[in-house]
Amino acid sequence: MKDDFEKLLDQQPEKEPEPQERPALRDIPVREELVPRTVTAPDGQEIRIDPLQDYYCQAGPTVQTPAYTRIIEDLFNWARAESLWILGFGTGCGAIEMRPLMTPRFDAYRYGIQWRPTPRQANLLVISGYLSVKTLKRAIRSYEQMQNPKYVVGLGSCTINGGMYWDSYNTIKRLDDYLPVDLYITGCMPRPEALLQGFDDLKKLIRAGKAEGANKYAENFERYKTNQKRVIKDWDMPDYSW
Amino acid sequence: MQTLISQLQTRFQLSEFILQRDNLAFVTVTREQLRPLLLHLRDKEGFTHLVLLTAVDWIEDNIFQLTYLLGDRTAGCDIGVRLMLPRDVASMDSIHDLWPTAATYQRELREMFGIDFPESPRVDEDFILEGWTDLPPYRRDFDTLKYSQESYVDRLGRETKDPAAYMKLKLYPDEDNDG
Amino acid sequence: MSVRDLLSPFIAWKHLFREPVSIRDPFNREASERYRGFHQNDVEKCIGCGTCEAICQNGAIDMVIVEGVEGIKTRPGDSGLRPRIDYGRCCWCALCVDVCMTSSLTMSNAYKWVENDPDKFRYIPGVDKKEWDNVKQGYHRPDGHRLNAPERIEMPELEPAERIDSFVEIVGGYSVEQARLEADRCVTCGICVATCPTHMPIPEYISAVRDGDYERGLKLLYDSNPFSQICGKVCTRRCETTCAASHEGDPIAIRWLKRHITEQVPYEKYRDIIGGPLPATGKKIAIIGAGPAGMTAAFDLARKGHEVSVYEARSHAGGMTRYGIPEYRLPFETIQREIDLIVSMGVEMHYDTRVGTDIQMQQLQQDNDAVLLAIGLWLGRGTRIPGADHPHVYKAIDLLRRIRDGEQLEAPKSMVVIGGGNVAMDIARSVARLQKQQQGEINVTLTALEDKAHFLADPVEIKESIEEEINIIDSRGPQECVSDDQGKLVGLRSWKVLSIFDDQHRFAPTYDESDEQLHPGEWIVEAIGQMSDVSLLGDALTEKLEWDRGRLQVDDDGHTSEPWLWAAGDCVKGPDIVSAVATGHSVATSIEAMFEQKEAQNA
Amino acid sequence: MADAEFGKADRSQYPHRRPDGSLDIDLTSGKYLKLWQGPNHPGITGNMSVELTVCGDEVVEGKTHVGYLHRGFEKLMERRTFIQCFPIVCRICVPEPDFNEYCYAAAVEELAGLEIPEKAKWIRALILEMGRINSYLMYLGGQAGAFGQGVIGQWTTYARDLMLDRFEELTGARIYHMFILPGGVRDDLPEGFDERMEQTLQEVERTLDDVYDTMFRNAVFKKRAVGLGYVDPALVDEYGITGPVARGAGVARDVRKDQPYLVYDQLDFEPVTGRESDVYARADVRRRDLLMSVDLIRQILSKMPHKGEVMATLPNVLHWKIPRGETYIRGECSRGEYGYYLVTDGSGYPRRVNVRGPSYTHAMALLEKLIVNVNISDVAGLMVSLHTYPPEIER
Repeated sequence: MKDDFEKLLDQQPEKEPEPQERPALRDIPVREELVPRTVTAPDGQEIRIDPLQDYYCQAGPTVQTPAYTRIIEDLFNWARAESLWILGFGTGCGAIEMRPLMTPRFDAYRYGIQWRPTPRQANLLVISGYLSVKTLKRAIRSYEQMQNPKYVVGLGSCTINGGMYWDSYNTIKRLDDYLPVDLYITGCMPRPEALLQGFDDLKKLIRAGKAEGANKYAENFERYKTNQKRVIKDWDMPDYSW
Repeated sequence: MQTLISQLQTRFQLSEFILQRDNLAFVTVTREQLRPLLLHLRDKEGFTHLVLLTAVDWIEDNIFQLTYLLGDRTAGCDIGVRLMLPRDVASMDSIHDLWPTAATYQRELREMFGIDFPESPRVDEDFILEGWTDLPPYRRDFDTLKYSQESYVDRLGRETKDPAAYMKLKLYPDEDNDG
Repeated sequence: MSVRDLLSPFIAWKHLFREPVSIRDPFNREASERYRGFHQNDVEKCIGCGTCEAICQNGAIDMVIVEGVEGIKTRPGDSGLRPRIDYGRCCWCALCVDVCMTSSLTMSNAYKWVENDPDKFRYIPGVDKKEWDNVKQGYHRPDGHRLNAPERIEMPELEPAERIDSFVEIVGGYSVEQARLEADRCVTCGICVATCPTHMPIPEYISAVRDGDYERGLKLLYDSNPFSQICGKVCTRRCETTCAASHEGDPIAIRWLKRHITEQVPYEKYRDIIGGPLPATGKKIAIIGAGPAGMTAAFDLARKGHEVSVYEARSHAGGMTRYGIPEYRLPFETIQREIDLIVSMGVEMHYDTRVGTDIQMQQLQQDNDAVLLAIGLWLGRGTRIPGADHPHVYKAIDLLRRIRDGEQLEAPKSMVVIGGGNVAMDIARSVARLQKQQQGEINVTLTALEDKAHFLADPVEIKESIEEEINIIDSRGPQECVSDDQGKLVGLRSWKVLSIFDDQHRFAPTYDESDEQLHPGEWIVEAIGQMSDVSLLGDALTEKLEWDRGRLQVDDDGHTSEPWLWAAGDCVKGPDIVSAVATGHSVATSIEAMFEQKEAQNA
Repeated sequence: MADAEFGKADRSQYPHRRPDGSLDIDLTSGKYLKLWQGPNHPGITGNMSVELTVCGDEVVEGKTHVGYLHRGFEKLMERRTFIQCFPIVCRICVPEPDFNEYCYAAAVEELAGLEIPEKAKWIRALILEMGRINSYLMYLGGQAGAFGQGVIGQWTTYARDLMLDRFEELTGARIYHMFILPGGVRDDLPEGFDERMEQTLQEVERTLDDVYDTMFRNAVFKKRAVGLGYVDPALVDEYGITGPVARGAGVARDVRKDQPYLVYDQLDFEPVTGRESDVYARADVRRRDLLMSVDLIRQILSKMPHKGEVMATLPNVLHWKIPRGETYIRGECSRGEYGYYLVTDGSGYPRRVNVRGPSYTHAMALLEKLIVNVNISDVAGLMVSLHTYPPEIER
């Protein structure tokens, strides 16, 4: 049996099933505020704006190469590992165990882990459980707005294979189809101790230079976008904005 | 509760009522009776609290059942007013002017069941779903497992065996095992 | 707003002097005693019934093949599969633990598992080694917390005092409500199906009982067993010994539920539900012996449209069910209903026709496309101890037949039965009834080589025998049938058995000769086994056929070394009604396949 | 409110109302700004968002957007058997999952005609009160945090975690306990539970003393919370307001008293009410309600029968069918009336389950009403004071 199973795994890249497009039963109207329009400035100048475009930061992601010497890269990785700043985006129920983690009982701060309220300051996105399609859209944007180097941790069984919402019409099943995941912590939901263990393992990965999720995302950008757009039917945002 | 029901029955000619327990009853009304009955219950009988408004899809009978659950919090009893709506012309009068919160329930019913409530505020706006293009998901003819399998990819490597079939295959390999 | 409001918050400063509340080493903190952590499975205890898979609302459990691991093998009562859990699905609700039929599945209090490969979160507890395999703490199903009823619904039965003086059927049958409750206990795992020789669709017909859809149930029964009414009463029910529910409670009363279905459908409707025969094919088959095997084959072949003739030496059909099983277990009426149904499929019956005497084997071979030998085991084996040739030393099978044939036997004052199988119980209890009717006193002694725990008889039979005042003496080796000076039989002399088998598991009993007893009896009945009477074959054919230690050698389908001759039933499989049915089916399939093959060659 | 005038927008800039009641907001005019608060925002309760239209730093219109946590529970339950629904319901409300378990179990028991053992009722009540304490502790941290007092959350989360330890030893899980199932509860109290519970309760009380001094008697908190988010008692019925929000407005409504369930008729308590009906009053009602729960737990532990079954005999759950019927079960959770409307059709699956969470009315219609004319910085505090958990809105 083990052999069969391994065979199946080997076949995975080629056997990746293509989900068939379901015919749309209704059109999604473009929201009013997203329609391109002309605005008259107080001085009378007319400005044409397209809200779907982000004119300043729309360039695609790039692969970040390691520093030119090993020792510098190790130093960087050490620094990265010791300052895991989590984006305070509670995407699902797992977020509830974040609060004990960040308060005195478990005190993640002593391990260099803390919450940040904005993607710009964070380098770790924790997907705390299931992702509804509506949140997936926000999670993608939040992830893209985070600065490199950045990491994604999938928390709970929902991120691995759909968890208990495996038959729900509104939640994704495999997080790695849509975002590059560096680490998974199983549990429903994982206890704070398991989260700490996960972050500790992530640190080790970062130090070893193996947490290359962001680069994977840049390299396979097209694939990720295709997957994302397949489930997010009303894609009304730039393809990438940072 | 019993006296209230009999009063209501004489007043509104209600066809059917079920006393589920001492403090909860369900009555079935017609479309015309609904509004006067709700008003009467709210203003005269003390059922001032709209507990919930929801629908049940009886697809076999081609009916949507709307349930307006009203509560009398001082007397501690509830009455569920049920209304049967044909499934193919699913449209009902809004009651958001009686209870402003009803607008939220009606928005949800519009989105999840496809039952229209003309004139209800923001009833056509997206409420829970976003970019939904399929059947309203709470309808019984919408198959969530199928949708999920077609839209979101499962992890590979899962395979299971039926104990009965596997045992027959293993213990009686020569027998006809297609059954 | 006051000064107090400005100063009061500074109370927070007192926390400067408190002990820190942080857990010093959060990485090694143990979860509570009851914590529902990662799964453990005692694979030796697990039977792979898949009930955990059935209850899992997350589709997290797969039943996978783990052959080759020590202790796990596909065998009756164990599917050889084990649950594999996908931790990308599990929600740790422990319903699988609560429902586990053997309590093999439990949970440890381990909770940490981090991976960067998401495909690694699938494992077979107990087989894939994990560090929490031997953790003692964690969730185990609490006492008394059951998700299904462990106890069987009592079957209404006659009390010993009511039944002992008559041959009226003991068992009453379930009421609809009782049957529904009993059927409700079944977890639909299906590990019984493979154990049943004829693979009856047990979970399906039990679910028909649950739904109250008896016509569906009857159709399922007769598709796999034309002796369903009889099996519903006297089946040896191997299924119940492997039932998943038997590990932590009583097995499901599968036999009684089968009986319940046959009782609920009006007999007039049977034939319509089962369906009549296909158009005639012109093929002819002769079947020797109208017992379960022969009649099953007749039923199958007649339904296919073939012309079937059954030759029966006695005056009634049913074989051992008719002449070997006492009436208090199986009334004549049940047998007759079963036979009538089979005959109604277009089977031609020749009663009182003994092959070899009234009609010759060669004749059958010439007139038919195939011949089936289903002659059963009608010769009782003897002990060959001194004095066993006394006229009042009988073979159980002969006595039973005489009783069932309606002969007015005069029961002896006392009787000794040798043997611990079902036949021994049957004759002991039948004679006990005669004694009660004729003399008002029961005096029957039953001796056997085995100790009580290893009797071959059904435990229910033993229990009921004791209730009926049969004196059962175990571990006795018969030595002599003792007669007095007038030649009148006085009893059986026996020694205490020390062991039955030798080191090589060969039959070689040893005795304690100092422990000698005389069991008084005017009659002694030997019930130690039966064999076939193959004299009907004739010398030439006997010579041609292949034999294996006195038994006719057949292949898996019942085909003998002669292309036109099949054999089925007790004479090839040993005494068991449901096995006889199974061989009847396989012979019918084999004959049918032969016809098809011939047709294909001719075409 | 004179000192609060600072920073107020120029009233002449305000949009006027159209005859149908909606606001005439011309976004291109430059007077208004549309601001999304959430879903990724620290000042939001859970994963939801409010679409604010502001004029200056004052909100002129707010619209609640939910659905970020929608998993379709009500649909999923329609394809799960009655026992299979039991693990899934608790996920509807993370901080206080037990109410889902209780309401669902009670609804199933009522329709299936199942009587549960006496002791199971006491254990259920115990669990519900423990959950209420957890939820309130979390709320207090959130309410203080919304006004910038981070330290309260540090203390209350610690106290809550001690209570989670009690949950863990009783139920075998920290967050999703999955302990109350149709027919009773999984297991009896563990050995020595009472003493450990008493220690935890004392720690909770100690924490609350500190919270009282640093939060409720704090000039900053008072200044921000008093007068904010006034709910007219007349709105209580109109907007379906329940729980502490209604009690903060002086409407003494508590399901535990109005329609006693489980063993609440054998316990001695009075609903806690406030008067001012603002954020401060609601916070205070919750604080006192929390103390009442502490007292209730002590009562439950002392009055609970020592011996007895905790689980009724269930039919085989794998094919458990429940006759056709419908019912509604409610309970008083920390946010208000929690209810399950269950419809069965004689099959092995629920026909329809509708979950009525108190946030459904509080965070939608009520919040949209209260949010008008509130300063942007107070929006978070206002939302928290309605004690919103988005999953029970969208489920």
